[in-house]
Amino acid sequence: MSEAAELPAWAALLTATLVLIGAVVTLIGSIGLLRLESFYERAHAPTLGTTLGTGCIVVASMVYFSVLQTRPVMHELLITIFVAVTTPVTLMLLVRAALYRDRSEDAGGIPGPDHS
Amino acid sequence: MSRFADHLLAAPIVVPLLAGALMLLLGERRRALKAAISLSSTFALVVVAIAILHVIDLPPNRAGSTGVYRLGAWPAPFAIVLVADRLAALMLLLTSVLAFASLLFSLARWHRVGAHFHSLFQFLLMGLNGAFLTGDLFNLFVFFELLLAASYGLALHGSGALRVKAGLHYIAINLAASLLFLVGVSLIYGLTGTLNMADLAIRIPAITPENRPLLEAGAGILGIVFLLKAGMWPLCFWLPTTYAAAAAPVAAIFAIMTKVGVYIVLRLWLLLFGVEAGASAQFGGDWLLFGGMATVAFGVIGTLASQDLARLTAFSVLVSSGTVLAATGMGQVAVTTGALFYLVSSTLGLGALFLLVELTERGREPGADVLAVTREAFGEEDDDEEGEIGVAIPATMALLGLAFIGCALVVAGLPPLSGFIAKFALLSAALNSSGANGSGGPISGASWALLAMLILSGLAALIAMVRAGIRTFWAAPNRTIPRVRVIEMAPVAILIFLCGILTIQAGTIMRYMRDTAEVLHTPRSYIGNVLPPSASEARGAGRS
Amino acid sequence: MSTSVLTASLLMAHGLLALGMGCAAFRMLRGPRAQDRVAGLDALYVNAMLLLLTFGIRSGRSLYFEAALVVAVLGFVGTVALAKFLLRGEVIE
Amino acid sequence: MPQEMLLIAIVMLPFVGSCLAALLQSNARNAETWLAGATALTCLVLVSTAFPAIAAGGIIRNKIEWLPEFGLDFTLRVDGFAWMFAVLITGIGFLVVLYARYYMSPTDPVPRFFSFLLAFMGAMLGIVLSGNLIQLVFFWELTSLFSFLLIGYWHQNAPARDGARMALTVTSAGGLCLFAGVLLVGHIVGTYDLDRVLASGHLIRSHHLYIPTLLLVLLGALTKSAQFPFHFWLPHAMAAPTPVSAYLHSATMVKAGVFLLIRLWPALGGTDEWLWLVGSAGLITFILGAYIAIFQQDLKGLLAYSTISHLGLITLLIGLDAPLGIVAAIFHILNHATFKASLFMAAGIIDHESGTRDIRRLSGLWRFMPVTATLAMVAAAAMAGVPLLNGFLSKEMFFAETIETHNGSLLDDALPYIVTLASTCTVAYSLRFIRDVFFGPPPTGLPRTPHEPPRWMRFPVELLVLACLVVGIIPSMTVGPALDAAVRAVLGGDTPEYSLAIWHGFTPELLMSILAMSGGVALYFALHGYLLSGVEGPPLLRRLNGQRIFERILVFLSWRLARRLENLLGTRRLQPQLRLLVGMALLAGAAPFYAGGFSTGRPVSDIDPGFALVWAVGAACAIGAAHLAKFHRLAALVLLGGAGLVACISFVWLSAPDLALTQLVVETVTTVLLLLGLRWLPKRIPEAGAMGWWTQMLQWHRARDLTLALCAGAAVAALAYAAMTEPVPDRISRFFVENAYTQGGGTNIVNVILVDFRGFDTLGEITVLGVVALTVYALLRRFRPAAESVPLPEQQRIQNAYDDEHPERATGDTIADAMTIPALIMRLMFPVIGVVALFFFLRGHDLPGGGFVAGLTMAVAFILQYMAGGTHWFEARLRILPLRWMGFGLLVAAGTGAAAWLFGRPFLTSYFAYANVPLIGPVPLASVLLFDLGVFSLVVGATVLMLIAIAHQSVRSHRAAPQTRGPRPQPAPRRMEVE
Amino acid sequence: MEIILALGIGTLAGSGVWLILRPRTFQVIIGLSLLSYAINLFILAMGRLRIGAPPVLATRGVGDPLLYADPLPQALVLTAIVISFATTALFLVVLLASRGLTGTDHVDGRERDS
Amino acid sequence: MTRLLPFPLVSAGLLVVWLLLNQALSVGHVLLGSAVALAGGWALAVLRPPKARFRRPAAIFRLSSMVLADIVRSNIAVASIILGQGRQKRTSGFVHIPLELRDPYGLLMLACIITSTPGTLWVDFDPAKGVLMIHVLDLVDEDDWVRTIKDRYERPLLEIFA
Ligand code: NA
Ligand code: NA
Repeated sequence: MSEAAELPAWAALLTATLVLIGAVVTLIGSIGLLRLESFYERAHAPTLGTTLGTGCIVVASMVYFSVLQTRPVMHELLITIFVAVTTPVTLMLLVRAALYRDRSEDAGGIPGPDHS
Repeated sequence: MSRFADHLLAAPIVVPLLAGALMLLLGERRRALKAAISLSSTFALVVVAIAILHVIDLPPNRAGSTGVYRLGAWPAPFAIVLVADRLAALMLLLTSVLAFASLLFSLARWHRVGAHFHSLFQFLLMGLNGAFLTGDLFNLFVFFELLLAASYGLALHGSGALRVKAGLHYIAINLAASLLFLVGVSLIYGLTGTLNMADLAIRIPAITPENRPLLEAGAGILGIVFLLKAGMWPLCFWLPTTYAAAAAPVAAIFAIMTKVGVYIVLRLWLLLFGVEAGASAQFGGDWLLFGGMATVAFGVIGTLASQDLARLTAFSVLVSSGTVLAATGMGQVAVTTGALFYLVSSTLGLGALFLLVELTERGREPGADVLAVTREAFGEEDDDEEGEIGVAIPATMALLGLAFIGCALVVAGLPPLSGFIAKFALLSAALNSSGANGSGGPISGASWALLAMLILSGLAALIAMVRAGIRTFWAAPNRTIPRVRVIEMAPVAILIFLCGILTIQAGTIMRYMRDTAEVLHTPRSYIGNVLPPSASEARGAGRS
Repeated sequence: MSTSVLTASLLMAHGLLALGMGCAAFRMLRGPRAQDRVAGLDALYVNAMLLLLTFGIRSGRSLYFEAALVVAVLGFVGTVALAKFLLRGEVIE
Repeated sequence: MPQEMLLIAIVMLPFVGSCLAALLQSNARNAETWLAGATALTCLVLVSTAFPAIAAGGIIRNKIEWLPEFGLDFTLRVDGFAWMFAVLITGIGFLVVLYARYYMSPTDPVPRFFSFLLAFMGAMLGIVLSGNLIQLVFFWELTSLFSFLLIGYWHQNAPARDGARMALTVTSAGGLCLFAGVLLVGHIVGTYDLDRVLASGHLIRSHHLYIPTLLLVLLGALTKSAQFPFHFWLPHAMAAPTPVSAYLHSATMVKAGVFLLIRLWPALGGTDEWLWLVGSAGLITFILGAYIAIFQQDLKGLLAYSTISHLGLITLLIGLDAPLGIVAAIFHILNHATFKASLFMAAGIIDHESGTRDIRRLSGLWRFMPVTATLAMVAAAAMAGVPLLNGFLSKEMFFAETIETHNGSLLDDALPYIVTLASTCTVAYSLRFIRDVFFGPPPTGLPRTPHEPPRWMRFPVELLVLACLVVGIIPSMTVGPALDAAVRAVLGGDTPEYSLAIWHGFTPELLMSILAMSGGVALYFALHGYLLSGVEGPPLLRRLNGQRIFERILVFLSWRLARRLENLLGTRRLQPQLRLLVGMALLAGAAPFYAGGFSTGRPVSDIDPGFALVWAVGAACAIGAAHLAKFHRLAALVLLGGAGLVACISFVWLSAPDLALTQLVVETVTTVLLLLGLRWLPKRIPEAGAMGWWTQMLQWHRARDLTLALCAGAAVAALAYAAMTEPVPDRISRFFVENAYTQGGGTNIVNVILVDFRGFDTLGEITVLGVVALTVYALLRRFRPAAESVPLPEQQRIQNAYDDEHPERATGDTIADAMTIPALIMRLMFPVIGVVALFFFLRGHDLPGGGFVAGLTMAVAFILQYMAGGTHWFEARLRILPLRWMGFGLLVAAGTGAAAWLFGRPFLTSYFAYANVPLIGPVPLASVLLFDLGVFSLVVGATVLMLIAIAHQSVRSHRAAPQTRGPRPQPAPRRMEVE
Repeated sequence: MEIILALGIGTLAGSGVWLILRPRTFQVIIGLSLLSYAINLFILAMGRLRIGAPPVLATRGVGDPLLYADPLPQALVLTAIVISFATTALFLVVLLASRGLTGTDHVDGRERDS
Repeated sequence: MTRLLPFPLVSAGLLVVWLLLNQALSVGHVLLGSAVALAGGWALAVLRPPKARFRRPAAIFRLSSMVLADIVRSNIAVASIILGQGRQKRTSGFVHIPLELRDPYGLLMLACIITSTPGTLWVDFDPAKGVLMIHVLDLVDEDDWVRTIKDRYERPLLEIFA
């Protein structure tokens, strides 16, 4: 926190805004996890955090550190890339697992494997 | 100490580490080579231990000689030091001798029964030696974990339902205890700011009264951990089952494991809470005394109640460690002297007995059926396990019987082996606080209790051993004579022979023990050697 | 002024993200199905990662980046294992 | 031979002979006899040569330093009393050896017998020649041991085993008491040296510990001598071969007890306590033994009770506490040894030649073995105290001594009548021994036809009977000098005048003898009919079986009670043990505050709401995990991950980025690990409707555990809070902060500590990891899954079944479809994660990271591929050989440390320098990097080994599935490739 | 902050202790894991709480101990983490073996008779 | 070339990752990074993943920006659904989309796009039939979704991955 004082106002405000937006979006996603009704609906919710939430905060971090260290700080980008690449894996597998579990238990509203 | 001798102190840890690591690179089938490496490493440890003992015991500065090895050449209270005083040197030698015997025994059969026996064995030795040598509280934790981890592996060596069931308890309890260890160590660090044992001894008297309960809580929790390892009642119930279930050579080397707990109690309690510890002096001494006695009582009950020889032996381990704990709790140099002698004697005797039990019970091994089931399931892996179990050597039963008598005598504390001398020394010291030339003054209640305890435990051990011995050797005329190999009898004979040597050379050995006890009870020389005054002035400075 | 705005917003972000963790934790606790719990854990990881990033901004040192990076790179492994377990009954076939 | 060496030779020779005897062939009866006989005879000769030196009251001593710190020296000391015993031991020992040559059957393994016998002889000599009380106890216990082995010689017989065990138990217990008593003597006197103890009688008797000391010593002596109430073991020891009985249970071992009483009489005797304790024990034993002996139907049983009785007599004499009593006691010891040994041998001959020892079956043997009969008659007469035989002389002395007034009590006055009555019994059983065996009609139905024994088997009996006669007729010329020397050695200046003549005139004691003699004859004939009726054991006391009482008590104490107590005081269950551990730790942690009070300092930092919220989540996860772990394992696992994540966040918050990093990676690996294990655990469904007291029991257990858990949590929290708020002490870590860069060459202080300042910890820690991996591997090679875990998991069966139902699909298509895209991504992540691992590895010394995190990250990369493609798929492409990684890692780490030796520096001394590489600039070259490489390599190897070892079980388990289910297409069984 | 951390550690420890006293092996292993989290934090706490002062030297030179959190407990925690990871793995395998050999996941290798 | 650099794009990516991680563009790091990238390529080659065939980098760029915009828009849409739930009726459901795309990397990209866009969820793809099943949070018209996916995402991907 000690070094935050050296930051120009625009950067501070930009960072603040981005961080807040990111946090709010992520929170909304989490609330979705809480409020949506079925598993398949709830599975959509965290995507808010992994996309816009992460994006905003990563950019905020990049802006903040770049200004602070007066050089381009880019490594936060890696986080976005890795999150974007790995989220599909977890979601695909998880939803598929849910699908198979529901099918084997004949839960209602789940299209069977032979649907075409 | 010479430079060569200086580096000698690291050898008990580095040698088994290198041997164990090297054997990881060798394939499963190269057992002969592994056995050779393991045996040479263990033999080297015996030699090293003798050398260290020799250096420590060298005149003229006999009583106060302590070897200090500053790892990484960093100054003492900050980084880790290895400290070899008389007690550590003694334990090193005891460990290596017992290890050599166990290893030799295992070469007949046991080392083929599971994977990586030799590596595990070497790592166990590394852990044991490290625990004996280290002068740092947290490093002690690490070596404790190492020796425990290796002991888990060895306790499970050979698998089977019995071992696994016992191992599960053993591991669960020790894992919980390890966590307590961490609580204790970190609490002590948080209050004193140091981990070095000698430094702690300096800082503890200066702790403020507000902090003292916290420090004592930390020390108490640590104490619980060590007493658990030492097998103090009521924290000892895991021990008989685990030891009885373990493979013979493993159980034999385990005979030293409770002694690690006892060793740490001797080392730390006398160093940190000796007479010079200020307000905390003698903290917990009564607990040691009464806990030790309760342990002996429970051990005695267990020996009497045991149906099989292995369990009986395991309970005798409790009696042994309870005796040393109680004797330590009396806090007198002469009693500690006797306790040290007793420790060595009973460890050798119990080690021999554990080996022997397996030989005598060989005809009717209870785990055999379990092994058979496993073999059926995964046949091709254990094909050569049975192999050449042995040619029956002539007069096997007579030799086994003789060895059994020897072990029983050591364990029960009867003449002519060292058990008697040990009990005599303990009792003589307890009754006459300064050797035999006591003035006939009053005898403390603790001494009476110790007297009663040793006499009764000896009697109980005798009754139990006789019962078991008769059942094993006399009452079964038609039993098949176990097929025993010379390589299995030899270690037993060596250990019993050593007990005989202890008896004959009692004078010389007891002198060493007395010097050891004196150094333990007046740790100033230990502290002075680890933290020489010149170095403590230059504390801020790094290595030269 | 701008500094205090930033500070306040970071503190607020901590709070919001922690609340988000709370929501995720609720899902982990309540289920009802195993997949809900796993999804909750995954969301918890994402929230935690963002929390670590904002903490890095707040501290002004980039020493905390690696922790966030580890969540990004390896956080999914646990979830994958859990999902695989649900899907197949074992993690490695 | 110098006299000092002489003593050592006397004690050592039997032991040497014992070792040699053990080495001979098992059928070498003659060689054994020669060896043992020569040993005994040599000892006898050596002992004899010492007589001139001790005859005049001299003492030969030899002291070898043994344990000077504790006042134990190996001291051999012979005076007249010890000399007499030594002669007895060696002389009768020689005769017994000779006798045993003919007694033992050719099928008996004789080396054992003679070896033990000689060792016993040595131990016995050790007792009598000890000049140090501890040393005496040392040999005392040895005699118990060897007598045990000798009694149990025919251990195939249950009575031999039981008799041996009982003898050992009783005498060893007594020996231990003696040990304690001797220790107390040492405590009082300040030495264990016999001479100084004997000279300190006054000091001992006036000491406040006199009574316990006396009691303990007496317990030792009376058990050994089979005195009431410890007499019961002796008859059962008759299961031993007869030579053993003749030697141990008449001449030597049982005499050790009375030896000790007489030996210590100057130090302990002369008090009322002595008189009452020793005297009454002796008196009761004397009467009881004599009474029971009459009713024995076994020859050896009769002799055994007779021995008990005679030892009681001797004890009574000692207990009378008068010098003349001691004289009589010593004399009777000598006499009893001669006639009782010969009687035992005679009984052995009868047994040997006729095949039975049952008095009821024996009869009229005079006709078949007149010489033996004559010898036995003379010996029995000596036992009965017939004049002209040695027994008469000492009995006269005894009677005379009972008439003397000692303390004037009622008992003292009644004593002459009582002993006369007892002597009547003695005469009666002696007569019975003669008449029922040798006279009367010829025996019928004996196992063998009796005849005289071999010449040399009878020889010892002849010699001993001759001694009885000679001593009985010309006592002063034969045993006079020896007895005198013995008496003087004990009594010293107090030696009274005594006369060894046969005829002292018409004295009261003569009257007593006549009364006893005639009464005995009358008693015998009165009881004759009753005795022939064949009932074993004495009337009145038949139900009172000492042995059975002893066995009952022993079994109760040492078995039933012990087992009950073990169950009460111990447990074999895990939960109580953990409960105890937690409870004890709580106690140890809380007790100091009870005394010192609980106080805390002031918190240093303000509460951050974000942190509080995060911890609310953490706490919820922890409690949730605790709640769900029984029935919802996966949920518990997920919640555990949540709690771990909160811990990671705390690490970050509290300035520990390295910890957060490590914990995060460990989290991941642990999750995979536990999931791998979950497959092998049984399904657990909440059981409905457990009820009744069992439920309540459960409730009570749960309430108790909950209390314990709450207390533990509160205690840990309180300790943590109190310690955190205390002022910071001067910490050794100051040194690390100051020197991390200047001397350690790194800016990440934690890493410098790990690889340099405290690299030794790290070395140990990675070894732990390696060891655990090895254990896991070894254990899993023997892994046997539970039956219901063996088949494929339900999910796979359903999915495979679906594939099988559809002709266009191949088995496994479902999962292949599901995994196509995720697996591709996971594959692509492989090099990426590797790069991240390398990144962590290289920067660790300066920034968060290091070998451990790197290694774990790398391991995760491997595991991810296993998850993506399965075991077969991955191992077809890449073999990791984790054991190599581990071995390499450990060797590199240890080798880096050991390399410092080459430069004469201590183990693990680090080195670093910058190398200037063109284009790139200075590149740090640090030995710690190499060390860290070792860490990295080991961590990769160990982690992968553990995970793969578990994963392999899925592949392995199928082939272990019961074959009865019919063939199934299975992957070929393959060993785990890790080497 | 101290109070929050202390309560957090207490909750973890309490939950862990509750679990290790349960009869099922899986409960015990989860309990041990929770306990080890608690203990790791406890060790860290013994170095006192510092926020925003990671022990990474900001300048290459002699470090000022006042500027940095105590690095030693962190090093200890790292060692403890590794060891508890290892032992967790070991315990898992032993409980699996026990389950396989005894047929139950009860910690005593057999169901208690009721 | 393929032996040395079996996956040039992956290796290039790894180099970028390395440089980003180290936040350095020094010669040393470029050299080290290149070595790392090469080794990474070989490591990947060991696992034998399918070979990728890329064309038309411009299309990639266009697709990316479109996806980014979609993601932001969907974020807002889903956020409003979450916050506004209860006030309006909304149905969610599964949609089946027949695909022509078969290239694994193309499918991979599509999966990433669909999962990364809030409101749509990749559920199942049957390679034999070529039918993709997705889950849609706010399902108004099934055919509308089929069209959107095919037009907006599948076609560009078909261009990129032949
Ligand atoms: Na099919
Ligand atoms: Na999506």
